[in-house]
Amino acid sequence: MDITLPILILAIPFAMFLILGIGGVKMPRKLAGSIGILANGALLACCYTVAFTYFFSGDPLFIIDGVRQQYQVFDVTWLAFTDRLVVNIGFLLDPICAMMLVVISTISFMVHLYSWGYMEHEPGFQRYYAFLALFTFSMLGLVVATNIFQMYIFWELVGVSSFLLIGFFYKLPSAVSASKKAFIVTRFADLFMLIGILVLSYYVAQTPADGPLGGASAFNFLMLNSHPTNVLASTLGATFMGGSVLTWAMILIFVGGMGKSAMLPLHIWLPDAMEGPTPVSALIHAATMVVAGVYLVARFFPMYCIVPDSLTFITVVGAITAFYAAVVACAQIDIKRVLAFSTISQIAFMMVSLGCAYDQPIEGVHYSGLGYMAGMFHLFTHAMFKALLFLGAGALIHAVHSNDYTKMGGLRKYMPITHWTFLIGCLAIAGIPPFSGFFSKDEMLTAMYNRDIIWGVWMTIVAGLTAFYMFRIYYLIFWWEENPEYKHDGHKPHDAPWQMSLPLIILAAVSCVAGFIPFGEFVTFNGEPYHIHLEGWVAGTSITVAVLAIALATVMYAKKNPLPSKMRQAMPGLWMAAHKRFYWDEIYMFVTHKIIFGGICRAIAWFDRHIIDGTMDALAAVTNFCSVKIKSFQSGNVQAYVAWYLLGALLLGAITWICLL
Amino acid sequence: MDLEMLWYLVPSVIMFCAGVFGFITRKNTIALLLSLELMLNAADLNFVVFNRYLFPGSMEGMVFTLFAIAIAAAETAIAIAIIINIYRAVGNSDITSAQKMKF
Amino acid sequence: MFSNILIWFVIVPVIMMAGLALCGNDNMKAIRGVMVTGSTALLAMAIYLVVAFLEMRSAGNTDEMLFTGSWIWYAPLNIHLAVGVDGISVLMLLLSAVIVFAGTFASWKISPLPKNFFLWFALLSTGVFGFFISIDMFTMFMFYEVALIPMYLLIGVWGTGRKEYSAMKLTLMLMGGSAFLMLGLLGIYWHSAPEGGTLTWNILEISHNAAVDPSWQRLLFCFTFVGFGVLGAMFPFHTWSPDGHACAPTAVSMLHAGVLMKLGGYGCFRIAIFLLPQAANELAWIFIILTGISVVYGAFSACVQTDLKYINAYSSVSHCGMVLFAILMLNTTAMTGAILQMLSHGLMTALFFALIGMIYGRTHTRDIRQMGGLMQIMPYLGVCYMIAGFASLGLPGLSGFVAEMTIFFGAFQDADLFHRIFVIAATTSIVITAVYILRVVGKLVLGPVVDEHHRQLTDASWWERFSTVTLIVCLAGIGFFPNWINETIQQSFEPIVNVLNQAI
Amino acid sequence: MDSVANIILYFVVALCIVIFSVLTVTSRRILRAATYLLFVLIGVSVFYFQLGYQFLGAVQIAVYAGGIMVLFVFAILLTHRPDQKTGLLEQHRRTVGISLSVLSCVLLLLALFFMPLIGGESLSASIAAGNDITMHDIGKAFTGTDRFQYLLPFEAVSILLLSCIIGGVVVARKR
Repeated sequence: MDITLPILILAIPFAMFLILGIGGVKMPRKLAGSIGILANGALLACCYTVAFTYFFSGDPLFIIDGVRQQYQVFDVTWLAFTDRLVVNIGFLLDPICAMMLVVISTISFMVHLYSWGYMEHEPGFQRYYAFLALFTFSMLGLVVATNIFQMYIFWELVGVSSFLLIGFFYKLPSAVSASKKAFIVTRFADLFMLIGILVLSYYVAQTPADGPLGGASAFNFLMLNSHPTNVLASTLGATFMGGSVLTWAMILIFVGGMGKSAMLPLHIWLPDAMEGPTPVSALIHAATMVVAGVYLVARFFPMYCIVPDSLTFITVVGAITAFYAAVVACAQIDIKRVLAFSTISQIAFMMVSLGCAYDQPIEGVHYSGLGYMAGMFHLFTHAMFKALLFLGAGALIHAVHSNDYTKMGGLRKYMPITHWTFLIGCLAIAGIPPFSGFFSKDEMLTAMYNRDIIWGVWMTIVAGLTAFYMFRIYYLIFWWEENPEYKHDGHKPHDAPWQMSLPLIILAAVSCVAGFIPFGEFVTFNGEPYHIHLEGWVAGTSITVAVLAIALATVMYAKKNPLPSKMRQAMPGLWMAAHKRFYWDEIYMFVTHKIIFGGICRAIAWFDRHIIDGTMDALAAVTNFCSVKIKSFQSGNVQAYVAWYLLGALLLGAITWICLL
Repeated sequence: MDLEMLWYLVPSVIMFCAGVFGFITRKNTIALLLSLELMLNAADLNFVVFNRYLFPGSMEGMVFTLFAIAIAAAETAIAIAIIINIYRAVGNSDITSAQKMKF
Repeated sequence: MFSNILIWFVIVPVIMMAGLALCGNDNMKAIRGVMVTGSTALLAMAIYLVVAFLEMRSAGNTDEMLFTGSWIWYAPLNIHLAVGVDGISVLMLLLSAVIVFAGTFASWKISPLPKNFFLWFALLSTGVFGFFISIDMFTMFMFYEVALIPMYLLIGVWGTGRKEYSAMKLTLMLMGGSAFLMLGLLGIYWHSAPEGGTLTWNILEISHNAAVDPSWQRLLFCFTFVGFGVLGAMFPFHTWSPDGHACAPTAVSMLHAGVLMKLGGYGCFRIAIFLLPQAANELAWIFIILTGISVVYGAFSACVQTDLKYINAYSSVSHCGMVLFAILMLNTTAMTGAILQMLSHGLMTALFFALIGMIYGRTHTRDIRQMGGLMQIMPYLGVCYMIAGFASLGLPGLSGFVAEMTIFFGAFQDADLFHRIFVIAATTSIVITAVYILRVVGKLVLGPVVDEHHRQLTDASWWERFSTVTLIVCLAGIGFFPNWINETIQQSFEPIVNVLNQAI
Repeated sequence: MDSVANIILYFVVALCIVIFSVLTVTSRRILRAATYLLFVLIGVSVFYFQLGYQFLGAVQIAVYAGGIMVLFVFAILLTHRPDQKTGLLEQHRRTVGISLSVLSCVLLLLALFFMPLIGGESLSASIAAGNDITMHDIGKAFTGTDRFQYLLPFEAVSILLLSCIIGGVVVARKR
């Protein structure tokens, strides 16, 4: 395959970053914006061409006998630690990568376009586009990574672009602290990922150079994924605290994914990250970066399968997170926070789905890897409708100048486009056919029921909660009671300009039809096509639950009524706890500020200044003290000198004599 | 009865110790110088005596004494010049009054 | 003698000093002219040297040291002026040249006594260059001392704050270190001829003869490692670093943190480990503990400091601790990482100190509580500070990441529990580094403007831009294309690691 | 076997030296102390003569007794009233001085008497063993550069004396 397009995919956004980052200050904002959007359009074309070529060309590089192949377009050495541990930078083309290329470039383009309207009056417009380009570059580099280390490199880069974009309004202390929090929490998770990579690569590099794991790179996905048993064998049965070393390595690597994908207990940064501009939330914190954890697990799926304990871990973490986030989302006021927790919940859904995709036949039916396909499908659909919801929220915030639903209400009359697109998004995420979310969620639930009925029931409840809280904010924003302030002239909210509405309409259209894509034909865990068919009872259950939840939301929130506040008063503790996100932030604040900063850091700094430095100063003081004492011998009194001299001479003489005797 | 080397060394020792005593206890700078001359002479005498008894064939001890005498003369001259200066400055020649240049 | 390019690295600074001596006391044009010409010449020579070195290597020259030369200096003690470079010293020379170059521009408006400042500055660089070209322990030590002494005056006269105290503390502690070092070097010298041959100071000869008696090696290893370790800010001998850096003028901080602290790390492997391999294998654990503590301890200390320079000084303790830590892992990869870390830390800290100097020159405070929102006032400096910060916390694409990763992957090759624990402890420093860097960036660069008077301040001038851009380009250069440097260093470590492996 | 006259001379001179040196340092009238010192110096020169170093004895009398003592006397006359007694130091200083000097004297004498000394033969034998030192020999010793010749120290001393003269003039000059 020609490598021009893959190189362009990485080069265009990076070049944009440099051009807009260095030269942007001197550019008029219109120029900078149009350069950004045009370049992104070119990028979109490249990505679509590559993905299209991969899926439909039928080239034997990509598909052999109906089985999709993984293909390294290029893979060049970047840094060689040892003969075996070589870091390459490359471009791996396979189904999930091609799918991600489509998702990233689409959402990125939508966001670029949308920002043209949304960010029009913000200072630093050029900088904003530069950062978007940097993010796009890093995210594309992450998904095309040929090896875990390349992924780690771009993993860090998306972290920093996320930091820069969350802190875009850098004059606001809240934005600065949110960006710091996001970076440090994900960095903390990345530490575990790094240790995981260290462990994994250490054992792989220990294998014989001519074995199946030989060759230059112990990081390579293709090599590791095609020989998971050899990798397991390379650890020679080494165990640590009851688990095999490989299990630990894979769990540690997954912890990195937990950080990026905001799984419990590392989720605390994502709600705060909503301080960033809303289009950024749509791009990074809903559609692309936060699914990096899911992508990581999918990318390493054969390796996770070889150590099923790690998949169980993923499932448990995902299930707890999904439920937790769904409950919290029911009690948030800030609409972006609701969407953030909804994102956490949905990503956790994908995680559970991946965790349940373990290749295991049940009752004779081979559901191998259904969860994998379903998780990826949901990743795809979720990216579309969640970006839609965020961009819709952005349009609302743009109109109302507030993030809280208490300042909204009854907006459907004023903002019809936003209303309808938002409704489509809500229906999609609630899992109502024929919108896209229904199909992907149904497949996921099927996979979970197949794995274990507990996961199925648990996640069905989460799905019900999802439908409830989404329609809760939908009603509170668009129905409920009209905010009296709208009556005043000049405050009348209205639909956003076309740059913002167009992406909403496109994404809404995609959300309507994406469910009919035969996704199983394109992405499965082993490349063989899988024909999606609806499991009747699963679909029935989930639709019933969703409809019931929507009905409950309608009863409670469609019109202004005292029911919600009654419920709130009925369970004040629960509501407060959920509203405060079960006090996770407070716990973290306590641990970081009181224990780490106040305890460890201050203690060490004190120790350094007083004990270590004090010792040095004390040495100097002792020397000084002694010299002051000795100084008085040098009195300038010659007679005293003679006396001392004589005494010394006498002593020496006496000693000599005694020795001679 | 022979005049042995020891015989000459004993007065020399007493001279030296008298000089030491004088140097430590006297207050007057000229007295200090006198004590110094005593000690120097004791040392000179020793040089000569050792030269005579131990190395009668050579004359290094004597030559050394000659130099010592010359240098003692120079030293005394300068010292007395300084003492007179001190006297001019403070009105007496006590060593306790010449402490301004200490440190 | 003068046909050897290496000698010119010492001669050029001396010529610079002579030129400065001829300048008028306040003739800034002439002084700057001399300094810029000299430092540009040094930079050009260093680049030429790197290119020539790589050409010779690729032409198949596999000698341990290239460009060697040796001239007798004091025959009775067999002291030579022996020079030679391998890949590591070549890169260190390049680093020094870059930092001297950037330092010249960073101290464009130094006052008072500009001429004397640059005189001492040139003397300092003489010492630094001399150290890196030497392969004779005696001249190495001599140049080391030459580099240390000007520091006292440079801090004591041109510094800020408690400068006399800090200058004295720095000088005394480093001198204390070099006393140990002297003992160690003398010991190696006296044991340099096992079968009664001529005693020698030449590093290569001593190593080829495998000369030093194993029973003596332990003591000498401790002496030399501690001696160089003091300069490398090894715990608990690091406290000169915060005070010294805090009080030093900009260019001196740059050169000191950027190059002089690297002398410590360089000496550690070039002398302590290369010449005393048995002891290195046996006793590395002691120093692994100390340097491991340095890494984490420096990072934690940096978290609560409020003075910008203190933060960077503690950060240097952490990063330089990482250098020594990696060297002690005694394998090629980790040691390569150590050199990369030296280069990276040198450039990055130089950039940091340059920026802090520029900010201090405007706001007249280094307390982060009294500043804020500099991005709105001086965006250029703010952006540069963020880049330096990202380099420090190991962002891919800048050199810090490459260095740290090489160290971690190298250090992880030792499979026993002791090493594992310390490696994992050391990796945590990347999180703590992120914490304190972002704390400063968030407070200083971002956020609201704290002091309204600061709004009148100006952004960087052209020479400041020039100085910072030079450093940033180098940082990004290593970060983007690390492999050629990596290979050059790895090649040079082969003989050292071979010696170590034979000594087990 | 030394002649009785020599022995008697020795005892007289030794007694003289011991008594006058003690008097020199104990007398509180400085001019008297100087006079006692003169006697000691003359006694020492007698010893030199007795030991066979006539030139040295002569130099001792000429330089010390003749030159230095005159300087002392001048200085004393310049800085003291005729009946002036010199002041005393504090008591403890004198105690220290006495004890130290007595102690060292005892120690040295003990050492002299109890340590084995070589060269115990008589004075006459020693004088007989050496050559007569003529002025010629001394002159040669001071004007050559060979082994046992002292041109360099001699010149050095002459420069020292010159500088001493200049120094004396400069220091004592009225400002």
